[in-house]
Amino acid sequence: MRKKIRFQNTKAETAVYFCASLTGLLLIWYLAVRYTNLNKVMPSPFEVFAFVGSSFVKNIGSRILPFHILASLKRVFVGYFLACIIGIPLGIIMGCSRTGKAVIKPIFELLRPIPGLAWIPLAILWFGIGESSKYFIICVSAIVSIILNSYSGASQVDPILTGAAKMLGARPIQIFFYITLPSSVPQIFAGLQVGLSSSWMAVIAAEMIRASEGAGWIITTGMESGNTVQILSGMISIGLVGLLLASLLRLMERGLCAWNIQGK
Amino acid sequence: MSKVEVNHLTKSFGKLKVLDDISFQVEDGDFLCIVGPTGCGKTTFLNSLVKLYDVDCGEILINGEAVDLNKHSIAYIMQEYSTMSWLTVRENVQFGMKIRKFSKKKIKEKTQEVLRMVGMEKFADYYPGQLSASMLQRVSIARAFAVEPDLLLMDEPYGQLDLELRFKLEDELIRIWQETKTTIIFITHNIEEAVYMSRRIMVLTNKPTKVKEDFENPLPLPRNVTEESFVEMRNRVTNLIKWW
Amino acid sequence: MKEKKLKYTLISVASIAAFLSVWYLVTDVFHIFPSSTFPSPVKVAQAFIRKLTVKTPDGGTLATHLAASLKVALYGYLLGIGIGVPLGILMGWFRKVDLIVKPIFDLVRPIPPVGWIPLMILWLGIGMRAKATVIFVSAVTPSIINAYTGIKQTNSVHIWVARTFGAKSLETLIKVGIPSALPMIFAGLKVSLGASWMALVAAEMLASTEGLGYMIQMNRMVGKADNIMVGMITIGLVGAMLTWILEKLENKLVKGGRTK
Amino acid sequence: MEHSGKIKKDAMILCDHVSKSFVNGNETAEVLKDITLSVEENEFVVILGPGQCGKTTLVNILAGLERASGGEVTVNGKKVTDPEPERGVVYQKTALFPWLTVEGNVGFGPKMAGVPKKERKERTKHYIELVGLSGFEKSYPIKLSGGMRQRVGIARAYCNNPSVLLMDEPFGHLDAQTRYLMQEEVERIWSQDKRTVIFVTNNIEEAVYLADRIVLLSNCPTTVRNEFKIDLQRPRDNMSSEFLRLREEIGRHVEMTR
Repeated sequence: MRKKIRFQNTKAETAVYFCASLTGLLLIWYLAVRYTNLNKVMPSPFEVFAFVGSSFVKNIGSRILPFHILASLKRVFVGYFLACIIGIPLGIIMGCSRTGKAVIKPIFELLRPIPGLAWIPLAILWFGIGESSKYFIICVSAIVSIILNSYSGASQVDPILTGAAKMLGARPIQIFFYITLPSSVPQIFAGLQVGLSSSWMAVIAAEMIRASEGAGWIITTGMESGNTVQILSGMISIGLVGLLLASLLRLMERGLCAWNIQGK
Repeated sequence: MSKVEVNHLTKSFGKLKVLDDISFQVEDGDFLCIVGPTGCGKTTFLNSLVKLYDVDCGEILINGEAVDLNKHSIAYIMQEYSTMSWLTVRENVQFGMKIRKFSKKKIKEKTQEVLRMVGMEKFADYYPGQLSASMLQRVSIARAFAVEPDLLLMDEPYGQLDLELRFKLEDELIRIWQETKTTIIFITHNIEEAVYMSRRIMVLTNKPTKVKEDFENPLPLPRNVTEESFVEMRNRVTNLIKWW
Repeated sequence: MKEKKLKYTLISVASIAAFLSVWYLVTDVFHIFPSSTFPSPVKVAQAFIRKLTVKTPDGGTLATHLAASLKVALYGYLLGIGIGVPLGILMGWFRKVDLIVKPIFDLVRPIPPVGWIPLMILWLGIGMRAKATVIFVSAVTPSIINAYTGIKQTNSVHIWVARTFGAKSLETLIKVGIPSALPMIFAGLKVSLGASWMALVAAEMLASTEGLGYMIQMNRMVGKADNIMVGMITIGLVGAMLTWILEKLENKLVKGGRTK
Repeated sequence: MEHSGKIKKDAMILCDHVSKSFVNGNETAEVLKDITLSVEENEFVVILGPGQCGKTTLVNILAGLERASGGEVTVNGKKVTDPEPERGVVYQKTALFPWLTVEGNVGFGPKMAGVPKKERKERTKHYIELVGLSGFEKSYPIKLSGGMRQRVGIARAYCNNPSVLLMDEPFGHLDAQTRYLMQEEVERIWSQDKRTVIFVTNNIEEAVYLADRIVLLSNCPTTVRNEFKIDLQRPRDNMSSEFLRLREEIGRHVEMTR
């Protein structure tokens, strides 16, 4: 795309605005709590930050905050990993072989519209309230977008490229490994990105329904005890960890798909 | 119809100076072809002409006044296909006239006229997605002429087309130009195209771009690509550019 | 080519039939799983019919739950896209709005909609307002992102064409910006719909007295797996139907064969 | 200068009454009516034809990617049915593998054939130098200009050591100036490393500049209209009067004269 008419705003300007609106937001929050009756319902920002800070040392429930986050992360990674090992091959098989697609796609289309979280009651019934039901819920929530993107990646390989590979003497097996797989990597990563954010949401929901520790547990117990400070700090840490996970995955993608990035 | 004057036009992106003190004049109804090596800022030059880029210094006057997109009627045909895929051919052609706030009756008449001019009446209700590259380029030309522009800017509009289509569209443009007497500034890489169509040729240097040479093209229309005088003019321009 | 197509449709039909028959064999014929936790398709069908009229055990027929869910979901969804799409468009077009609003939006965005439920319940109780707010939050984010990206991806050649015809910034936005962003906006509407439907189920499971989410949660308490499945299938079906309606709308509105 | 009619049996490439028509729904569209031509070993033949007249279909048939409806194609004595490394193709859209570096692309053919690493490295290095891209081995196609991508395409085809090179309008998308440069490049590369070449284009100037012999195709459905022997001394100067006279004469035969 041609360069914008006006100069692209420099990095510095965006950073300045970011800090300005961040401090503005905190200021409004602080003033509103201090001078209006909002404080019955809402803690001041400093209380929240103090609580988050102290919870690195003081326990929430039976453990400190980082432990809760780690518990949630463990669940996410088990469920997400499961979704990847099952979802990516399924998607690629559907994308590459017509019979594979004819067999798998109808069943996938049947189960696809059911939201991941709707599986929670059944999961608890099947696997009890322990860890395995959470792994199941996370896997189900993430697998849909992983399958979909792997499928579209594998099925939309540029025919000119497969033609060129054939011309250079590549046999069908080689075409699969050297053409189909590499060219669908960016699309698979798109699926992984969406899958990761759905997993992070699913673990919070699962923990809110029934758990003894974890990020979701923090905000639910906060709700039950009416402790808004705990809820807000729980939400902030959930948000930060979610952001961290997404950017980690983006870093991995930049490493693997260096060939896909424009720029000189 | 309009006379274009450019005095000491200078433009740079950050430290990189792209246009360096360019001054020239285009008479009313003239057909000026601008030729230059790839990447010598021809497109930047055209964009600066119509204030799409803000210029470091220098002034651009049309009929004596500073360029103002609302007052002066200018049309711009670019190399990339600029037809809007969500509008039918008819709506694309009317796009400029609606912005210029032409009367309903005039829009209806003008649309019919320009579509006939480029031979696209049959495709009036098609969407760009259904048309070939040369048809799309014809739609942009029709859209440009519909607003009866004082000044028509064309940035290598036939760069991507097949040889035979390019010949046809060049002849068509000359015919329309003779009919409407619009002032045309036409940018191209292709020296043969410039010598074939222009009444005046301007050769630009490499970056930072200066006007190397600006001279009349006396060859009578219609021109024959193989005539001795044509080949001689073509050699002259090629030696001026020397980009390889 | 014709027989090839027929062959693949046959395989698809066969695979669905196999899926159902395996499910049936595993449950009713070989009793590998107790039917209370894993009912057979037949039992689920019976439960479906029964649930149409019977209120127990969750205090409402399928229709009343569905109506309650739809009301809340559409209320929150329409509010979410009604605010999200225009805000995304303005953020994408005007740099000033982008610089001010985007940072706040980027702060709030990483918190999954489900994370808002406890706060909303504490503030707004377990009534309709809390659930509608949660759904609003889950609908607004994708619509802002897609409208913003759609406008940012407007082809600058089209903007230049409009500008040279003398169109001012606002007129260019309306005549070029929005139409070329439409496919992306509709993609956003679909994502918002999915997110809202998901958030609704979660909100109803956590604190509600009616709705499909509440229904499957209650049935879990009493161990009625067949009702849970009925609830899940209904949620899936209605979700798919809403998406289908959105696609029909898109085909009509997005002209020039450019649907995403 | 006229169409020779008879074809020599022992030629490197032989097209014997090749025809091709596409069936969609109930009507059939005939693209190639009757193509009969022969190409000697290490001869540079240019197939010249107007816009859409099945030139790419002909290339695909010669390459073995598509089957002819009628007639027969033999290369090097063997009947052509499937793609073989013996025939290299250079595409208009370059068809480079975006995820492989220049080195990866050029060395792709030998890698598929299982050529040992050391020899493969040498061959790749040799052909990258031949097309003048040394120093760009590690860059990705997305970062290369149009002209450079075409050079990689040519190097990739050469590196697979084909006996026949099929070039399907390789410079169609390049701007006029890069096009002149690339024509000179092909001339230089071909004279250093001779192969039998079939070069397809719709540009008369390009044809006269590169060809030993030009085969002129008619509009759809395509047949061979006539052939022109170009015995100008190489490398040719497209400004010389002899060159322009030839170009004008061929131009008259092509339907699209001015």
